[in-house]
Amino acid sequence: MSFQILLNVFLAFLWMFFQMSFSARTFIIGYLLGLIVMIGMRRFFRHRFYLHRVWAVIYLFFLFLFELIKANIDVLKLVLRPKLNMRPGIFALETELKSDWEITLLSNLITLTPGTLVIDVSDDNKTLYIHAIDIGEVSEAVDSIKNSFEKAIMEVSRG
Amino acid sequence: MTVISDIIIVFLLLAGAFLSLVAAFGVIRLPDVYTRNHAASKSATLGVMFILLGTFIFFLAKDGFFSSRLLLGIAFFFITAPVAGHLISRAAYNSGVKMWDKSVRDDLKNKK
Amino acid sequence: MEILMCMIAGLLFAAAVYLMLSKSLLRIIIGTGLLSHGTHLMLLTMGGLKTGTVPVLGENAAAYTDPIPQALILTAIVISFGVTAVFLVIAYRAYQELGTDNMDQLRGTESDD
Amino acid sequence: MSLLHWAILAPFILAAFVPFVRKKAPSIHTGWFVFVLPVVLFVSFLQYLPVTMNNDSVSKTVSWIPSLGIDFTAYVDGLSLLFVLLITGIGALVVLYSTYYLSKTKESLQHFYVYLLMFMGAMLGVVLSDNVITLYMFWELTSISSFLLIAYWFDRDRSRYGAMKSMLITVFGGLMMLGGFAVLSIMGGTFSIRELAAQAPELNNHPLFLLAMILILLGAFTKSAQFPFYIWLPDAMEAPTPVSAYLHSATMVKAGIYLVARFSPIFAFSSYWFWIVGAVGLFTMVWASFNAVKQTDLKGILAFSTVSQLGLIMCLLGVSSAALYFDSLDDNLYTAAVIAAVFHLINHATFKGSLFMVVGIIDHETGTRDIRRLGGLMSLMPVTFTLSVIGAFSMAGLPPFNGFLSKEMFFLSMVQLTELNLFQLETWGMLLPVLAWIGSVFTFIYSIILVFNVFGGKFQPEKLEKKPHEAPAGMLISPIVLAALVILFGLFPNLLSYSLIQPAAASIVPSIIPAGDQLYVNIYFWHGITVELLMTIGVVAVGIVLYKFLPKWIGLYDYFPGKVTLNQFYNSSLYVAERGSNSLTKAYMTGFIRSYLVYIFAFFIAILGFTMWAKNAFRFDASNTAPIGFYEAGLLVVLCISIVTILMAKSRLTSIIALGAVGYSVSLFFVIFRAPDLALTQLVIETVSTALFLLCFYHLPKLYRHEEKIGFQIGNAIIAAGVGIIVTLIGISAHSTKLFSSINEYYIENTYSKAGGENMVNVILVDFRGFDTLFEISVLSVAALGIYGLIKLRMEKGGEQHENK
Amino acid sequence: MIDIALKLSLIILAIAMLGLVYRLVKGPTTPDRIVALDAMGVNLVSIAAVLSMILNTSNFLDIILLIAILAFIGTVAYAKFLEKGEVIEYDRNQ
Amino acid sequence: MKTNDVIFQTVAKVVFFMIIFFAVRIFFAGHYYPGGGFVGGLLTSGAIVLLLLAFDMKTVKKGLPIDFKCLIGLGLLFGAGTAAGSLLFNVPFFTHAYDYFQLPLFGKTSLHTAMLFDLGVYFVVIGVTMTIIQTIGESE
Amino acid sequence: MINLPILPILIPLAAAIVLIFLSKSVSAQRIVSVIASTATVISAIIVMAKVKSDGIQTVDMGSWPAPFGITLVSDMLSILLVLTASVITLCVVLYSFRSIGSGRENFYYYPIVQFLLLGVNGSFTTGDIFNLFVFFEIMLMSSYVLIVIGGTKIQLRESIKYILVNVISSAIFVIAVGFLYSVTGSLNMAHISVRISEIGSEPIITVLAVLFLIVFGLKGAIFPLYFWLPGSYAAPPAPILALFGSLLTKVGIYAILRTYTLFFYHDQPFTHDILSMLALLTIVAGVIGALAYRDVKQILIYNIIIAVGILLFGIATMTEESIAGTVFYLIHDMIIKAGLFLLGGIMIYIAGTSNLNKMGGLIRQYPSLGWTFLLASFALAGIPPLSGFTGKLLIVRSGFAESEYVGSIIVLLSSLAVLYSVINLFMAVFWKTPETPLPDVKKRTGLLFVPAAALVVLSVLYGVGTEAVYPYVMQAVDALIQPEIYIDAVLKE
Repeated sequence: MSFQILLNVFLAFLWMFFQMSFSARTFIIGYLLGLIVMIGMRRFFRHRFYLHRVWAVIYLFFLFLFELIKANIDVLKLVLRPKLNMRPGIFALETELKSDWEITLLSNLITLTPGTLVIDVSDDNKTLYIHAIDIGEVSEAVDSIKNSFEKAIMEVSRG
Repeated sequence: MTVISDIIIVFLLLAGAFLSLVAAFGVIRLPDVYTRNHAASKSATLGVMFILLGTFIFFLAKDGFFSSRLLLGIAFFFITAPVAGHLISRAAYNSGVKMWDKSVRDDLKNKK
Repeated sequence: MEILMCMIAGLLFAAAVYLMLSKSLLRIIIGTGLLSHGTHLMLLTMGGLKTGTVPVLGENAAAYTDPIPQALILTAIVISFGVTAVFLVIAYRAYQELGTDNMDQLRGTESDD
Repeated sequence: MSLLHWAILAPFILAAFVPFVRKKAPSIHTGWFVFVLPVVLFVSFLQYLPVTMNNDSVSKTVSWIPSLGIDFTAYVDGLSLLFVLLITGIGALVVLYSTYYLSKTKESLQHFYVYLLMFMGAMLGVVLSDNVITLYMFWELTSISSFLLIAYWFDRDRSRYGAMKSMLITVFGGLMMLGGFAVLSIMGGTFSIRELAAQAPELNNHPLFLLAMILILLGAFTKSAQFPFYIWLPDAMEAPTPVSAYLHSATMVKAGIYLVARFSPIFAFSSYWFWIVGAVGLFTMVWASFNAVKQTDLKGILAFSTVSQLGLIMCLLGVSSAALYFDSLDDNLYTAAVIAAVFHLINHATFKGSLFMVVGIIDHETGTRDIRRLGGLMSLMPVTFTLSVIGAFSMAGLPPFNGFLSKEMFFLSMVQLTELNLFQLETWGMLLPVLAWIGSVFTFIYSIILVFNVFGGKFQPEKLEKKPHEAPAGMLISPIVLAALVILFGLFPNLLSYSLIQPAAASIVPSIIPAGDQLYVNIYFWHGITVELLMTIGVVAVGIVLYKFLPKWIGLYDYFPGKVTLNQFYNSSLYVAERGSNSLTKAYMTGFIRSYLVYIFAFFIAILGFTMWAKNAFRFDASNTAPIGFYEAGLLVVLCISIVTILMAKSRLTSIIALGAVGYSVSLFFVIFRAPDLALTQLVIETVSTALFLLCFYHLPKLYRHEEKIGFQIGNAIIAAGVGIIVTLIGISAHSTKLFSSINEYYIENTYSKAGGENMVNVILVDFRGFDTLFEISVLSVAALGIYGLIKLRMEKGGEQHENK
Repeated sequence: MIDIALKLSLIILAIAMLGLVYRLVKGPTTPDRIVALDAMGVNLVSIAAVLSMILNTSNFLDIILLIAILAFIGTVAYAKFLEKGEVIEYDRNQ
Repeated sequence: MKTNDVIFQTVAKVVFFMIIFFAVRIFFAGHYYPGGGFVGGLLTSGAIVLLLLAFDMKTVKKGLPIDFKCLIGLGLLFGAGTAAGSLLFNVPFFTHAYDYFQLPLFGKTSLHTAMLFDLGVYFVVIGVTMTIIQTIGESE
Repeated sequence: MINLPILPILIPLAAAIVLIFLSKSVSAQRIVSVIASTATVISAIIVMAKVKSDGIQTVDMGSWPAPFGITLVSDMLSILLVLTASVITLCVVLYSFRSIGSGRENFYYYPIVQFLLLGVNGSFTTGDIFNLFVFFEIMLMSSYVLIVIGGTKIQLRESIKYILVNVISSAIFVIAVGFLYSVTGSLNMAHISVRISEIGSEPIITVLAVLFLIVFGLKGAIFPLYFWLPGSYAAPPAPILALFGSLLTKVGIYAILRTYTLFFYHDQPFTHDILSMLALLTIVAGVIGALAYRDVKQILIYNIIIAVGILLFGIATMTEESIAGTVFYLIHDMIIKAGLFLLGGIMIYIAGTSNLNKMGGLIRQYPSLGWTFLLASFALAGIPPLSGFTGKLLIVRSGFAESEYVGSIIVLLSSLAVLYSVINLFMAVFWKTPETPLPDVKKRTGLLFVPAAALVVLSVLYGVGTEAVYPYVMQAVDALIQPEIYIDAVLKE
């Protein structure tokens, strides 16, 4: 992937040389042109084209934003409800994600989503301990996290 | 243009302020530090992001001033707020703060 | 506002003095912190408040706030930071060596050594 | 530099070589090298005799600090010359005597002679200086050399005690004298004695006149051991005997006499002068002679006798001011007092010098000076006995010795005073001769004791440390010379009259001598049966009777309680000074920082409050102020809450957090008051400080309030409130009196055009006032280096602490 | 309209701030205070943003980011202090 | 006690660069906008502190092998040197000079000796704060 | 070279920077320190010659004209004090080689000494009231570090008090500057003087005068504000104590002298009465303290307070003569105090204690030390022709001339007390038979003794050569008595 980006940058510079103009604008134009050329040539690359990953990131971001807003509404409801009827607790979540990046991303997302907050990570980076504000449906929560976030992140990193 | 931007700004501002208030309310009302942390790390973060966005638009609309620092600020909150929440909760847990007595489960107790 | 700020500075001074007169070293150091806040606010007040815009050119303003007190305060802030740091470390070391932060036990007259 | 100056400096120069000589030639007694100098000086100063006999004077000036009018002016007139000859003459004899008295192997002679030469030079300086400042300089130098000489055997506690005592008292006098000189110089505009004397009439009417006189007299009285300052002299007898003979009877103590004589032309018109000098002198004479009788130490007797004799001379000088009221010289009886004073001065030097040396011999040969252990030495030490008889009888005022003559003149002057209608003498006049007579009776008694208790009576060898025998010849030379002089002057007083006494007296009372005229001095041995002769006879008669019945009335002294003596006063005042200041200091230097802060803040409140009140400085002008917005108000609330939290906090974390809250509120104030740079800096600094607090105070114990009592807290609160109010009031007043426009206009105009920046605050910081910033970061650097050293360097655990105990 | 909204939001924020101050003072545990403090930092950012709009100057925008950074570092430091008793470890693997 | 700080460490790495960039910006903007060497320096050391928090002293020392005490000296040298440069031109101490230059990539830029001075401040501040923090941190 | 007056400040700064880099090598630090201190002395001499020939030298920092930028003003008073301070520092640095210990040497002792000198010289030279604060702070910060460096128990304990008091005084200083700025709208001292003289005596100015008196009095250790001094100064080792005793309080006095002659002279009946009253109380307090202790350091320290009182009295009298006396005495006191403290340090080093009751008998093994100390004692007491005399004479004389009889006599008597205390010290240390006999082996004190003795010799020369110094002092006095000279030189009107 880094090779692809480097190539793209190189193309952008090439464009700048051709244009004999060294402003940022020329660079951006060159970059976009390079991108287009590279999209056209994408089957020649051994890995998947990196724009795919960019798309995955954007997807993740919106997913995230959406979850965040949902989380806020939840908290809102919870806080404004006259009576506190909730059952908080900590549950463990096994994750398939490996690298530091992925785990960080996942736990950040978890923390920002409804009713969950990562408290600790096991030393072997395999288990996340999550505090849930209402632990009623743990399996449900685990499933939703596994389905949405973990997958989206894998999409970004493994792609 | 100005009207639209004004409306957006006002909305963002009020929403942000409201969220902050909710966060504060949560911090006051919720029973233990973990639950409070939920309120703080979610609502407050979103609230401030709204307000920053509003400010960003404000200056963009008024002066045409593209404040990268505000965007940077939003991103910064996005990245750091959950980490801060996480660290606080962990610290609380490790320093032995009890959970609310109605809490039902604690998997962390038998952490490997 | 200036009158009010003078009072606030005075309040900070009073609180600082009160803390300094107490026996706990930590309270004394906190007192010095309050003291420097008080001086800075007082200095700012002396320059006149809100008489213009931020002293940065290009704000198409007719009048600017007096920049001199601000510059002076900046210097003073930095210096008092240095002093506070040294003071803190000395307190910390003193506690290590002498085993107390009670000023009464830190007396020691000049003659005994 | 004239010869005169070299003469004054010669002793100092020689002194510099003494240690060298002592080292290079240890086998020869250093005294011999030193001996040359006074002899040479004596001879060379004799050349001035013709000058002074003509009532002329010589003066040579070397500038020292001309800008301040301080010059080194050497001035020889009759009075100075008299003293110079005394100093060098007796000096030569004393040095000669000391070569035998001090062992060249056991004693550290280099010190002795250095001090002695220093003294000699200083004394010459005193009597030859015309400038009061140089006079003062040499004056103090005599005190110092006397101090060093008294403490010559510094291992002895008594030596150090005596040295300190003499130093304290004489330096005290010297300082007062300096004050007097300063006042005189203000009055007369000059430091020169002659120029001052020339303005005597104007000075007499000056409001500061009395002050100057008293201050100068204090100097004279302390130096000359007058009542009540005489107490140092008996203790000064711890010095080696040659020193006692030289400094403490013949020369140094006469410096006070010299001073009084020297300043007579300026002060003597005043009745204060007459009474103060006369009365103090007379009283000293009586008191000291009375006390001398009870002494058991030979040198003690001599010390008191010296005091008494000095009192006598002082008294004569005082009463001589009466002479100034009579214009005509011929029938002016009162010049007799002056002449008597000068004459007795010489006489005293001779007989007392010889007596001291005799005592030194006795001490040297018997190992004691206690008259209770001595006795019957007449046969063992015949020469010494003869010498002591001559000296003591002269002292007692018996013919045919010189003391008789001057004593007669003293009586004469006293009797004459009773006939005077001046200075309220008609009421108090009779006291003078009576007291003089009483004093003389005691003088007679102790003189007799001196001779007969030592040389007469029973020989008690068991009480002596060594077997006494006659002193070596060399040691006897000096006393013999002096004793010879005693007789010589007694028989031929007019040897001195024209050469020394008359010029000296003329310098003391110049105003009564008309231009071109001279004071004529003629001293007769026989006046016929006069009052004074009768008085002398009475003295002898009563004296002998009292001496015979001495054991009967010696108990009288017990009625003078020991606790109230001046010595006790001196000791206890020193004790009180040390103890008292110690306990006083302990009382306020508590070591509690709180006490110091309370003093400081109390002073702050008191003096500023007083100033505000006295100057009516409070101003209130709210016209030029900004309105109070609601965010400011809110912020103020936050600030106040935080402050209260700090004050009330029970845990350290709470206090630290609350302090942080105050800091952040302040930075919000900076935002509101349009100071972005400040806000930025304050925010960061506040955070870092808070972090530092946490870092350091993790290691400290829990914040507990140390059981502060409520009274303690209220006291603190009152002081705190006071400080706060004062600061507020001054702040408001200062803000309400903006008298000038600020210089900030310049910055606003030039920030862009000349400094090439837009952010004024930053431009001020790095450019307009960048100099501040350079040193501000230096402060930070020092702080950092200091913290580094502070934490890393722990000296008490390792070595390197030789100085830190 | 904006003016009113600004003032209104400022008031709301101030109320929120006071609430947090309550939590800060009340505690009861130190982590509670840290939570409150963290939220206060975030709130402070909002206030600064609103203030810079009220004062109509972009000069304070730096402060916003600054506060955010400091609040983060501060929170982290507090948390670590609470958890480990020291803020900076010399060697965490010991 | 030992904890697994993987989340914190990862984020700290990112945030570190953000803060550093921000600090540099604040530093360079000083002459024209609020900021300057002082705040810039403090922020930079804030970034380093963040690393210290997330990792430990040993790691950070390995990663940033700087003797901060020498950095203080260096900063002072910059500060005093800039000021003393005016001695060479025989103008009063501390006289600054500036001019506008056309630079590639940056465009029209003013180069100002005051910037050098500010750089000195920047270094000193970093040196000071880091010296203090390191020293206290090591004092255990 | 128009930048001459900056040199005595710049050289120590440069030296300090170099020394920071050299922290590993003690010998290199020593060499650099000596070279730098010598260079500072030389530069000060050059500036002095320049001031003598061409009048007051000013440098407008950054070429900004006078009331706007910071102006350094080397008038004769400043440069005389700068020279004295530099000489003293040179001697102290030399003295430190053998006494301060390699621990401190490795931990930035030398650079901090240079910073201290820089602060002192700067305080003497600056013509800007806020800049004065900054220089005060650098001086104080160095002194905080010096007082505590080594970290012994007593040092730690006393430094807390020292810092606390100075923090308070700095705070008051800042607000006082703020008030002054509010009233006069300027920071340049000459400019302030011009502006104040335009309005004459305004009550608030008097209040500010008193406020500044408190600020400087805390530094200068005048009567009710000196309590912190004896304890704090007793803590550090001798060379540091010498620096403190000779320089720090004098900076406070200098500041009082400068401000009270330059701009706070409009309400003399009030302010100077307060001054003279405080002066006399200071003397009395110092005397009481000097008599109270039997400890080398304490006795010498209380003598500082006595000297402060005398100087203050000279300022309070405020005539040409008294100011001349004050200047004379100020320089004298700096030199002789440094010398005495260094000598005292040697004595403590030899005896291993500073308690007089435990000392004694040093004269036999260390005669030159003893006599030098005695000479210094006499100089301290103001015995002519040694250095203290001229100043004291002028002060006393002008005191009498201004009808301050009691004050003058107290000043005179204080000399007696000074003499008593130091002679007592001398006798106890050198003459008294010690309780435990001294070891036969003589400690090597040569390198310690030379710089100390050099200071004493300097003091003697200063006293004897008063005439040579006189024109310099009078030039200093002229600028003090006639502020116009100073103002004209600064504002170049």
